[in-house]
Amino acid sequence: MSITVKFFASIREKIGKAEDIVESDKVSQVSEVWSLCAAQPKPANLLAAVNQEYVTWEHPVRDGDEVAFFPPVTGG
Amino acid sequence: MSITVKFFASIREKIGKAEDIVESDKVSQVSEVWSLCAAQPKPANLLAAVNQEYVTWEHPVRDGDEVAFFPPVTGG
Amino acid sequence: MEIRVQEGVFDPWKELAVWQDRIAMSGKCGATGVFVGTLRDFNDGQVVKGLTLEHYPGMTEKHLEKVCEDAGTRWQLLDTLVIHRHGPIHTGDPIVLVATWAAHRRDALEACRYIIDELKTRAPFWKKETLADNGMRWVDPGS
Amino acid sequence: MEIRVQEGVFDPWKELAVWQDRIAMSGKCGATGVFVGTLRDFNDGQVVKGLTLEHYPGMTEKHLEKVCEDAGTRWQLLDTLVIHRHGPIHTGDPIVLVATWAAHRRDALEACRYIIDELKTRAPFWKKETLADNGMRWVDPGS
Repeated sequence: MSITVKFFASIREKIGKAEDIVESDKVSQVSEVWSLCAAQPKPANLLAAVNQEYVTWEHPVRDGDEVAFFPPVTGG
Repeated sequence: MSITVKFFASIREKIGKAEDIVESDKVSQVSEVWSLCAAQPKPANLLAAVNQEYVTWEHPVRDGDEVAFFPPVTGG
Repeated sequence: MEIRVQEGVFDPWKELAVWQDRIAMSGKCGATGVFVGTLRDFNDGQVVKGLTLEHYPGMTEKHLEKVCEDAGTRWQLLDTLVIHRHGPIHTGDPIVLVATWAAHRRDALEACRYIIDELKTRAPFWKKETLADNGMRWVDPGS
Repeated sequence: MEIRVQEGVFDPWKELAVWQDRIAMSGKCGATGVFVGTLRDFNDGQVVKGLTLEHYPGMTEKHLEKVCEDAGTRWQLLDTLVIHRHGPIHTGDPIVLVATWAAHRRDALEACRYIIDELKTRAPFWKKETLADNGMRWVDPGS
């Protein structure tokens, strides 16, 4: 299974990359995608999206999904 | 004593005049100014102002005052 | 703060562009709140061809100033602009403009809302509509 | 309804003039509510020289659309316009424009307030400020 992972803003800077491709059958939920890509504990206030919808940490992931991690938003 | 009296909008049309000058020592409050000028009962919702401030029906009037009568406002 | 009661048409967006440029220069402005009221062609069940706005010269300006000053004591504002027309008005034309400038959006938006709401209850203006059959009627304050 | 996320500067008043002319022609518009957010030169205790706005292309537009659609189910609106910049922004420049058109002022003003409030919590944008010493910091969502 293949998952595209995106990082934005301060999370992108902390992780040191903007995008990652996960090719693994061992990930079944968002939290496992983070652990695999980030190699560091989940920051406080981290937000996650799957296919551009906000999701919880336990949300399932499927082949072809786009998963994103970012800090609280500050637009407007 | 001399009081300038103004009428606006539907009240002006009902009374048939835009302005009146009351020269009388017999008026001491707004209601008496109305009775003297209008010669008809006070309409429901009639508003009154003395010197361009909203006042009650019993508000006193003095020499030189500007008294105005008008319906509820509909600006904006 | 500027209060303007005028008979002729005005272009709200041109007025705002000039004000915005001047206020933006200060670097203190983070939020602009605007309300523009325009004349619809339909009101209270009838087609409206036009409107004549009567006002009480002097009292109008005085009460608009008070409303804006009240807003300035309740919210942190950098500046306030109110333009209100009187006289004959065509459908589609702007009748009133309220604009507020502030550092933060809550102040700008709440003050703008407050000013237009208070203007509607406190400023001595009266609308007389011209209907499709050229009949005229005073606008009901409840409508 | 139009949602535009763009990198370059825009002139909110010119955009609004074009929309207003078009919408006024219908005769149905009685109220326009507008919010413009601009970049201040001071935030959270520090002088700000400029800003870079990062966003999540695709998700941003999707969520702005949802916010505007939600507003359209809660209030009676004739039209809605949202323009939001990304990329580098100078102090004094507009960052965001929200405009709502309606028959009545309550709908226009409440929907405008709702859209900017929801945009701030739901649209994936992130502000990074450049300070006086050229240091940079991500804006705290609480500030």
